[in-house]
Amino acid sequence: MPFSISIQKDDFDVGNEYASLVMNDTHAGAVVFFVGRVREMNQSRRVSGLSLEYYSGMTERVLEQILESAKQRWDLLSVRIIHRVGRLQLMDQIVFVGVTSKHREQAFQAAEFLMDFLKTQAPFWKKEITEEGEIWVEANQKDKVASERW
Amino acid sequence: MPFSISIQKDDFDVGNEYASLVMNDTHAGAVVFFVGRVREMNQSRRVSGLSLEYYSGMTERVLEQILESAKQRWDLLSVRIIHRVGRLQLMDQIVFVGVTSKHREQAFQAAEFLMDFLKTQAPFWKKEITEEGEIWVEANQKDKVASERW
Amino acid sequence: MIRIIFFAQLREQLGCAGIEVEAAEAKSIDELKKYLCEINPQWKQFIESKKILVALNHEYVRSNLSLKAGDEVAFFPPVTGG
Amino acid sequence: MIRIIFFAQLREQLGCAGIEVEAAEAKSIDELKKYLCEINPQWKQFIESKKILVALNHEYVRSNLSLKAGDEVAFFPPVTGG
Repeated sequence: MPFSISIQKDDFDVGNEYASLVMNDTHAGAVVFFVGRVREMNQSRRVSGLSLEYYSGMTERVLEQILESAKQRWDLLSVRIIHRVGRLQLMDQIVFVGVTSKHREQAFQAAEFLMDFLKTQAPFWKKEITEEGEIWVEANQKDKVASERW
Repeated sequence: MPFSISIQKDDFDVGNEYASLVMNDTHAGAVVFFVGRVREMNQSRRVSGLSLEYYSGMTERVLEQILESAKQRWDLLSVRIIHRVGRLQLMDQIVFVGVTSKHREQAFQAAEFLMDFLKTQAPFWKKEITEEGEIWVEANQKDKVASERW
Repeated sequence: MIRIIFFAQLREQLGCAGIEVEAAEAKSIDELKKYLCEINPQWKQFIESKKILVALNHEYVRSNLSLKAGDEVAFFPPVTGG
Repeated sequence: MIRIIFFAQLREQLGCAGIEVEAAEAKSIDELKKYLCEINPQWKQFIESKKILVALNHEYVRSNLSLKAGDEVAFFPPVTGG
């Protein structure tokens, strides 16, 4: 599966995902990937976990559209996008974006592009579990700006 | 070892390197890494392998200087740089650069910066094993331009 | 019928995950919003917030598209995945 | 003595991986280059190529630094790692 998207409750294994992306590919000179994890402090709140919600049907569709745009802009050999949903704990993996290309600048740009649009377009919503209770995360202006540069 | 550099003949395991980079780190919200591999076609030559030479003593020092610059420019939690030397085969892994940070834009930028300077500053030389014989790789103008944007 | 769904904090603010509306009651997105606010006046401040995004049949909509029976319309706050 | 080393295609072109030079023979990088080309005239086209990089004691040098006994000077082509 050179291009694939998963939305899943289960964790993923970065080593396995990497191995699948490059397996038997003699042209993939460059592999870039990004992993997003649940971190302890967000906007000065202490986070112990997250609850992640999505819009089944639309989220997959938006991710496919973002992937399609990336394939049109860059010469990509394989792309893997995984986004977890449901309840996550501190340090859990949230998202994986892996890209292979012949050349590193294409792989880097495509991975950043995919993350920027995933963040601003794909219907996922995070609720943080904090000491002060459960708090819906507010959309980040910085992410919006990042997605507008493409 | 939050910041480390290796020059080695042996292969590396991407899953293990990733695990070491994030282990017990509750702040590492973003992990970006790059893997460079021996690919089949380079400038229309069919490559079956590479021979990689370096300048023991200087290469380590240059990589440390590049790493130090990256740490000064971005808020990085850990960095791992591995570069292989000696004889490599098609599809073998050549280089690994892994970066963790709180935020993805910092991790992406630092990883690209490290690769751009590794390519243009670190004393490594590649000789391609091709059908037409062994050919020293010529330095790439594109890499030079990429390193000049920082 | 048109299927209406709400996500994340909007769902919690409205106290409602989704409802069905007769296609005759809402021939467009704007009419649908108006209708929802009429039947639940306390929804008005949330539904009419400039931040709220709207999707019709899994596609973002930014204009007043017309609706028909069988459509699915979703209202949700800015997205925060990744 | 000053230790001189050559890498990659330059080493192959010169047919030499490294030599030692009396410190008295080369008080600077420029003097060293001149000396090397005098003792091996066939090296001149390679050593004096604008592309060739020079390092003194593991640091790139772009000017005519002075040399002393115990120094290590390396000449090599543009790097191609990564």
